Parts: sequence; structure tokens; C-alpha cells
Amino acid sequence: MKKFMNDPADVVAQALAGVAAAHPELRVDVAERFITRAAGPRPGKVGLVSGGGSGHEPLHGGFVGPGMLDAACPGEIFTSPVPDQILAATRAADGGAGVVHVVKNYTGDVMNFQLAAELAADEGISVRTVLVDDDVAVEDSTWTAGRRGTGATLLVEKIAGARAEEGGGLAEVAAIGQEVNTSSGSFAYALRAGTTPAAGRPGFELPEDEIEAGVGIHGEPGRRREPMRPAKDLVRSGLDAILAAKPFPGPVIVLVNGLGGTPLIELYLVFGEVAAYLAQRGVRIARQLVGNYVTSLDMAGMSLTLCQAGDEMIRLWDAPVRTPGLRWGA
Amino acid sequence: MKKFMNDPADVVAQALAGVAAAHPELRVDVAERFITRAAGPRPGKVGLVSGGGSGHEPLHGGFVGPGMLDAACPGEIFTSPVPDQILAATRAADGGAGVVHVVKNYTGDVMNFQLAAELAADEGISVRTVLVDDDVAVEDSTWTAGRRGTGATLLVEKIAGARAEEGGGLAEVAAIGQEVNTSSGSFAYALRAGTTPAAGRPGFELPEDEIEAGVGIHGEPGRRREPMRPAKDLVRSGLDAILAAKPFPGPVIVLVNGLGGTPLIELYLVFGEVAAYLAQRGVRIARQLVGNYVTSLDMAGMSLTLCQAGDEMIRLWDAPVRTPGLRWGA
Amino acid sequence: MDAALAGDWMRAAAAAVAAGAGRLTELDTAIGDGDHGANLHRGFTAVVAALTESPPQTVSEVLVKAGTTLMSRVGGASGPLYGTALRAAGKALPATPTVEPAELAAALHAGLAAVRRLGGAAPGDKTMVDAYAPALDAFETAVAGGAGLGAAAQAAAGAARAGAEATVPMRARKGRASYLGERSIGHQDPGAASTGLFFAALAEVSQAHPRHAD
Amino acid sequence: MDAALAGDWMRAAAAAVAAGAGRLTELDTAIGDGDHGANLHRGFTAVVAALTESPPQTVSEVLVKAGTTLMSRVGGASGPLYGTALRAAGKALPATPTVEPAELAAALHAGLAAVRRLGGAAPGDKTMVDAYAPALDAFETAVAGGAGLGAAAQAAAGAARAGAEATVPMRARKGRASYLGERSIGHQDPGAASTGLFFAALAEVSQAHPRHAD
Ligand SMILES: Nc1ncnc2c1ncn2[C@@H]1O[C@H](COP(=O)(O)OP(=O)(O)O)[C@@H](O)[C@H]1O
Ligand SMILES: Nc1ncnc2c1ncn2[C@@H]1O[C@H](COP(=O)(O)OP(=O)(O)O)[C@@H](O)[C@H]1O
Ligand SMILES: [Mg+2]
Ligand SMILES: [Mg+2]
Ligand SMILES: [Mg+2]
Ligand SMILES: [Mg+2]
Repeated sequence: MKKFMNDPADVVAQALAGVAAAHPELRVDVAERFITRAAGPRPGKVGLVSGGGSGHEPLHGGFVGPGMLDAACPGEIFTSPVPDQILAATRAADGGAGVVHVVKNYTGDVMNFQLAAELAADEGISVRTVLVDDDVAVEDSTWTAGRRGTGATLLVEKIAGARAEEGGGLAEVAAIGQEVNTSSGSFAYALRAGTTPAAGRPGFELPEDEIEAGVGIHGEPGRRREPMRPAKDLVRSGLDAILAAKPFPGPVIVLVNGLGGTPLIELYLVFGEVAAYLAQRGVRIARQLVGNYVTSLDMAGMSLTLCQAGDEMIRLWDAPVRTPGLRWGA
Repeated sequence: MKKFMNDPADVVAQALAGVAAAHPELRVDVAERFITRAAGPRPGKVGLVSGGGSGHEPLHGGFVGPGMLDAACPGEIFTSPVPDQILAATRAADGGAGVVHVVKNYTGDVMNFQLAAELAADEGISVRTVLVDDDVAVEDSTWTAGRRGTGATLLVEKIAGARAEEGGGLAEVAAIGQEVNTSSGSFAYALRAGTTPAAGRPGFELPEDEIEAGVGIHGEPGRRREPMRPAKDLVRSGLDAILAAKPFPGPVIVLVNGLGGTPLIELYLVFGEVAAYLAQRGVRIARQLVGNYVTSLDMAGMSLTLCQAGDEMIRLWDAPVRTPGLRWGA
Repeated sequence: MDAALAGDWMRAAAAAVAAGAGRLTELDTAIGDGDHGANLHRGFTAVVAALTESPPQTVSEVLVKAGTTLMSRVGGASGPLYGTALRAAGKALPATPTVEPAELAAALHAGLAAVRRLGGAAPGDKTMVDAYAPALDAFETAVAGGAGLGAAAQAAAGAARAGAEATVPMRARKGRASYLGERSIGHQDPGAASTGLFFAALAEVSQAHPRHAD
Repeated sequence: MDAALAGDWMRAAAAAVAAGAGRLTELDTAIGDGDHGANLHRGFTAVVAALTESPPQTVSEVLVKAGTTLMSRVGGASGPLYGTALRAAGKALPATPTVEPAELAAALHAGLAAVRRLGGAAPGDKTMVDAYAPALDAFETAVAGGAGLGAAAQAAAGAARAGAEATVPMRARKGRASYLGERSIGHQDPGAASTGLFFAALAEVSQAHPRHAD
């Protein structure tokens, strides 16, 4: 393993120091491990907090700023943050109107956020949780951990963030966030596993002509190993899986997301195929975003996310956002 | 080689189709291979055109938009565009006040742009050329091809683009672009080579404990092979090489640029080290940018660029820019 | 068991985790995200530091402090689960300087209940519960049969290890491995493996202590 | 040489480039950016298509059309260089239906001059010039000694190949390989190698043609 780092154990802390130096518009508490807007919470505004393991950058720290998150708490690499840290971020995001937690559906994230929410409630902070579980590659069942939260997390944070920014109440912000999740489906392919600094070698080894289909964003193998196929075919299969899992009668927001090690030129090629196939399937694209947003360290791969979006969601998607990782209209 | 593509020969055209579908604010001429602002040239505004081989995305097509380029012409992967194509982009960018070509100093780019400039002159379009050659890893000599253009290209395009946007004349726009280049130095490291679709295998093979120092952005090996070292050491050596090549008495703009396969968390860690070491060397950072901007397909690596920037350059750096790859203040 | 022995237990667990971190990470790389070794190593290092800084006076306090530390330092799934287990176990103990094996059995019982409440996993779901539950059974049976701490812990450690090994053919229904579906079969659950280390550490320290050796 | 033979030359060059693209790319991967094979393949495919679409009537026109096509389809360093070489050579020829070996020698001379003007490379800089210059020398010498097109082309092809091989120990001073400094030593220059193919194609077609065979 070769990475730009010093000691594998210090990667997160030292990267946070870099974020602090690079973004004066953010406040980074390197010791307590959370990132907030430098301006602090706006009184009366609902706070939006997210977090999870590190290694998914720009998610979540890169989405702190006007129009999106108030605070992010990054855990160790691929390890959910701890309750104390989430609590500290929640306090820092609270403008008195309560805080919404955006939580990706992983056992660790769910438990740590739940414990933090209980601690916050003890301090008198109202917390609502939006659980993101958009990955259609995983079967949904009450007997299992359920579906993973992946690409739709960006959409939830953007759209709920816009609602919070314009003054939405706690219930409203949580409701639109949950609606975005319910309206979304994602499917991912990996061509090459990423490498965590702690493990020092790729999460799985793939032969030159095989890929993992239905991967998550934590370096774990996918649902099945498949022969490599042209981009056009992969896009069709991925979209078929999403379209089979949920109805998409109206226009959609599309996210073609790189997992960290795939160059932009390939992501654009993929988006071209997505646009062509959705046209063929009669699904209208209202908005689109192409780039590396919800990554898995240096995994070579991409995820496709569709989100069924009505006028209100599109209005909120278009609303100004000013963060290191996503910025428009402001 | 596994890439999200169909036929290796069609990657550039199909990626351009994706760019066209993803960015209604751009006009993509897939047949003639150039990208312009959808709004077309603004009469009386100096046009800014750049281009080069594909595989460096978001450079250059992702930098077309208000405050930056008027047109970009992407060649085949790592192959400079052809004169006809550059001419077509130049025509499309011309608002009657002349056009500045931003050209990275590679034999192919220089010759093709030169031929295009002659053709444009024949049509009555005044063209000035800004040659970018910031890579201090390469010895500068009149007997060789000289230094390569790398990370500073982004700074030249941003700053000259801002000057053009606010109404600078042809000579002024070219002059500030050239000044940015003269004021800049870059140095890059690769941990793993990228793979071109045509070659189908990495440009070079590196053992697990070695890196290439002084690499360019075309997959070629660097100036020398070195043992892998902690990020702190690599940053010091890279900055030492830049600081030895040019004087940086005043504040600088810093670009920590990923080469395509290196995750953001490592780039931030690197920026933290850069900030610490520059402070130690007494170099003040006025502005900074961290991310994947001038890439080399999926090469794992990063480049450091310093640009000595006075108040005027900083004002132009801060000016609004609205492109797919760089966006602020607008 | 007294507070000193409980502290030794935590230190032995920390040493076992440090030595076994590579293997735990390897197991977690196969069917998870490759951080279980690093997670527990970070957590138990903090536990040892916390216990050294202000050594508690009762077994109960040792366990609560260890659990609280894990909870606030580990993260992931294993942090809250191990944390809640130790906190619940500690809180179930009397605040006396020493505790009897039967009291410890009841405490471990409370710990398992807390894990199952928080994580929702049942035996057979391919989680730490599959090592913890048989270990607790063995411990309780031994104690009921009159065994001392050392012998009971020895039985528990053996059962935990066997339970961990028995997770290999299971298909995961909880935690990260569940995303793999069928493909989770054939690998040992990392959390079950670390639970094995945890009970082995108890056996080790209580047998080293002459008073508890059988 | 007549227009038909010149067309055959370009088609033979295209075939040689198609067959040798892998090797050219490999050479360019070692000390360049790995596109030389693909570049020339794309270019010569376009040349063949252009010549087929509207076959020119003179050798001059064949070379100018081929050069213009390469210029507008190849890109990179080799596109303008090969393009300018063929265009300059074509323009130096008389507009007659056939051209004599001496006229072709003068045309090839003009082509090399154009390459050196545009690219600024001298012999020894490790570029296509290191194959082109000795090939031209050999061609001129053979023609001056009374050789026919076939024999002169054969001599040129041998010299071009030898010249390309002689680039191996050189340190590059022009083009992309120059960035490697010392590390460019020990590899053959891809452009010199393709120049070898280009002259070999000339030898092949002129020998196949009975009238030019020696
Ligand atoms: N719902 C659950 N109940 C009990 N144990 C669980 C549950 N989910 C996960 N685990 C345990 O946690 C272990 C993984 O811990 P760790 O790797 O540290 O956390 P993460 O999965 O968040 O990366 C699994 O091997 C399993 O034993
Ligand atoms: N200045 C120059 N003069 C002559 N030939 C050159 C010069 N620069 C490069 N070349 C030739 O071009 C070849 C590379 O062509 P190609 O790979 O197609 O272009 P690029 O280097 O732009 O990728 C080199 O091997 C060399 O022979
Ligand atoms: Mg984890
Ligand atoms: Mg090239
Ligand atoms: Mg894990
Ligand atoms: Mg090349």
C-alpha cells in the first residue's frame, strides 16, 4: 500500500488539519473531530448534522456550508463516529430549533447516532433522524440490517439542507429528507477495490476480466462477481435494478458518482449512457450531477442514483449551496 | 485494463456526449470536438481558448464558463488536438476582440496550436498564445523541449479568464496569463501509473515501496524512482524543488492537485503538510485549492503548485467563476 | 474477582487484541470493511490508559469505565456493542470490593441482553452473539456446578472460541456482512472472533491468579 | 513513380502502421505517453479513406493530400510533423503524372527540412529525424549512383531502420521523452521506429512494381 500519509493511525486527524487550513469558512475541531460552519449555528434555524466513517470524501465534511450541512462528524476510516463526537457536533449545530441527523443505514452508524440522539435529548436538544438506505443491491428485510445508505445521502443532505436554510421546521426538514430517501435508488459497480490504511491491502482482489456488482462504499465485496462488460451494458443492468426496485413515474435527479479511483472522463461516458437508456425507458431527467461525491477511498468504480423528484424537490435541489464539495447559485 | 467504456477508440467522443447531456450551459460539438459556452461569444470580449489531450479532466472542458474559458478543444487521450479543431474552437470563441490560446508546453500542443493560430490569422482573428511551462522537475534549456505545463494551467485559465471577463484587452489578458505562468512552479509524485485505453496497461510498473518523483500528466515515468516516504517528507522535497527553482518572496496561491486516482482525504492531508512547511519556510499562503483538477486518467499521485500572487492576481483569482469544474462567487 | 483482577482482565484483553489485530482486520476485510482489529485496538488501548489513570475500586466500576471508554472511542458497530455489554455487566454487579463467580455470571448475562437489545441479533445471525451466548452458557453451567472463576472462565473461553468457529458456515443476517448475502458464508465473523479473545483473556488472568485457579 | 504507386505507398504504410501499432505504442509507453501507435493508425486510416474517396492524379497531390489528412487527424507531435513532411515533399514535386527518383529525392529532402524547421530537432536528439536523415542520405546516394526507385528505397529503408535502432542509446533532447532525461536512454524512439516502417513501405511497393524493382 502506498498512500500520501504519515502514520496510518493519524490519517483522519491529519486530513482534518488540512481541511482546517484549506477552508477558513469552516471550523474544524480536530480534537473533538467535527466540522461546522465557521459562522456557527443561525438562531432559529434547524441544524443538519451528518457523519459516518471517513474515506467517503467529500461526504460529509465537504458538504458543510450554507444550503447544506451545519456540521459533520467524521469517524475513523470506514468506522462510524462515536456518540460523544456526534453529540458535540449536534450541540454545535443547534440553533435552538432542533437538529436533524442524516444517518446512513449501517449498524454502527445507526447505533452511535441513536446513542448520541439520546444524550442530546437529555440536554434538551430535539433530534429527528433521517435514515438513508437507497442501495437496491441489498435485499430489504426486517430480519437483516437492511439496505445500505450510499449515493442518495448527497441528495438528502442537499435537499433537506435547502429546506432548513430557508426556514423549514424540524418536522418538515426531516420529512423532506426522508422523502428524498424513499424516492431514491442506487446501484454500484467496482472495477478495483480500495485500500484502507489500516488493512494495507485491497478489500478484495479481482481478476483482470471481472468486476464486483452491487458493491457498497466500504470496500466490501459486492453481491456477485461478474465478467467485465461494456459501459453501456453495465449502465443498463444497474438502471434496470434500480427501476425494478422502485417506481419512477416522474422526472428524476440523476447522480453518476465516482467511487474515488475512476477518472471523470469515464463518469461522463457513463452519464451519456445513462441519459440514452433512461430516454429509451421513458424516464425524464430533470437534473443531473456527475463527479466524485460519495467515494470509497481509491476504489475504482461508480454508482448510479435515481431520485424521483417533484417540483418542490427540484426547487430545493436548485437552491443555492456553498460548500467545498458542492457549490452553485451562491 | 478495466474501464467504464465501450470501444477504446470511442472514449473521447462518448465522454463528450456525456458532457453535452450533463451540462446544458455548455455547447458541445461532438463532431468537431470542441466545447463552448452555450451563450456563445460575448461581442467585444477577448476569447480564451485552451485544449490539449483528453484524460486530464476537468481540465480543460470542465473550465468552460463565465470567468474562465470560452472554449476548449479536447484531443484524443493524451494527444494534443489537431489544428482544424483548435481553429473551430477559436472561431467559436471570438467575440471580435481576439483570442488568447492557453497552451501547455508539449511539442505536439505547441505545434498544433501554432498551426491553428496561423490559420486563424489568415481568417483575420488575432491570436496571442500563453505558453504554460511550470513543471520544475524538468530542466529548462533551449536545447530541449523545455518544461512541461501542468498544474499552473488551471491558475492561468482562472486568472486570465477573470481578466477577459471584466473586459481586459487582448494584450492584457495574454500578459496576465503569462505572468501567472512565470510566477508558478509545480512538482508531482506518482504512486501508481495511469492506464490509457489505447495502451491497456499502466504506463509504468512500480514496486510496492517505490514511487516516481517528477512525473508529468501523461503517464510517462518521472525524473527518478525513489523509495516511498511519509507524506511530510514528500511534501518537503517537492516544495524544496519548487522554491529552489523560483523565488517566492510574497504570498502564494497553492494548488494541491490530485492526479485522478488519489482520494481527497490524502490530498487534504498533503495540504496540511504543505501549510505547515510553507509556514516554516516563511512563505505566506494567500489562497489555496485542494482537489482533482489537472489529472492524468487514473494515476495515483499528486502535484504541488505555488504561484506568487500580488493583489491584482488575487483579486482576479477571487473573481466569480461558473464552470463545471470550478465555481465560486457566482 | 476484585478490581485488580478485573483490571488485569481488561489489560489482558487489550494485549490479546493488540496481538490479534491483524487477524481480526483480515477477517473483517473478507466480509466487512477491514477495520475491526484497528477499532478494538484503539478502544482497548484507551481502556488501559483510563484504568491506569484512575484505577477504580470495584469490579463494577472497572467494567463500567471500560465500557464507557469503548463506547466513546471505538465507533462502528463493535464500539457501542462492546461498550454497552461492559456497561450493562458492570451496572449489574454489586458495589462490593469483590464479586463471586455467580454474580459475574449474572453480570455477563445482563451484558448479553444489552447487546441483543441494542443490536437486535439472535444466535445464528453470524455476530459476536454467536460467541458470547455459548460462552455465557458454559460459564453459568460451570458456576452452577460449583466451579471456581478460573475453571468457569476456561469453559467459557473454549465455548466462545467454538462459537466463533461455528460462525464460518453461517449466512450473516446482521451487521455489514449481511450485505454479502450468500457470499458471507465460509468466513468467520470478526466480532465473534474478538469475543473469543475477550473470554480467553478472562480465563488467562483468573488462572494466573492462584486464588481463582479453579 | 506515378500516382497509383504513391497511393500504394500510403496504403502499404497504413498496413504497416496497423500491424505495428502495438509495438509503436509500447515504445511510446516506455518513454512517452503511449499513443504513437494509435495516433498513426488513426491518421493513416484516414489517409487511405481520403485517397480512396477521390484518388489524386499526381504523386504531388497524393503526398499533399496524405500530409493534410495526417495534419488534421493525428494531433500530438507526430501529426504536424508527418503532415508537414508529406505536404512539403508533395509541394516540392512537379505536377507531372510520373516523377523520377531524383525528383522524389529532392521532395524527401524538402520534407525533412520542413520537419526540422517545425520541430527544431537535430540528428542525435532521439526523434524521427534520426531515422529520416540517414534514410534520405541513403536514398540520395543510391539515386546519384544510378539506382532505380526500388533499390534506392531499399537502401533508404535499411538506413531508416538502422537509424531508428541507433536511437536506443541516445538521450532525448526533443519531444516528450526529453522529460525523462537520463532515463530516456536504452529505449528506441517511437517516431524513428514509425519512420522506419514508412520507408520500408516505400521499398515494398516499389519493388513489387516490376518497373521500379531495381
Ligand atoms: N447487530 C449486531 N449485533 C451484534 N453484533 C453485531 C451486529 N452488527 C455487527 N456486529 C458485530 O460487529 C462486528 C464488526 O465490528 P466492526 O468491524 O468493529 O464494526 P463495523 O462493522 O461498523 O465496521 C461484526 O463482526 C459482528 O460480530
Ligand atoms: N521536436 C521534434 N522533432 C522531430 N520529431 C519529434 C519532435 N518531438 C517529437 N517527435 C517525434 O514524435 C514522436 C512522438 O509522436 P506521438 O507519440 O504521436 O506524439 P506525442 O509525443 O505528442 O504523444 C517521437 O517519438 C519523436 O520521434
Ligand atoms: Mg467499520
Ligand atoms: Mg500524445
Ligand atoms: Mg468493520
Ligand atoms: Mg505519444
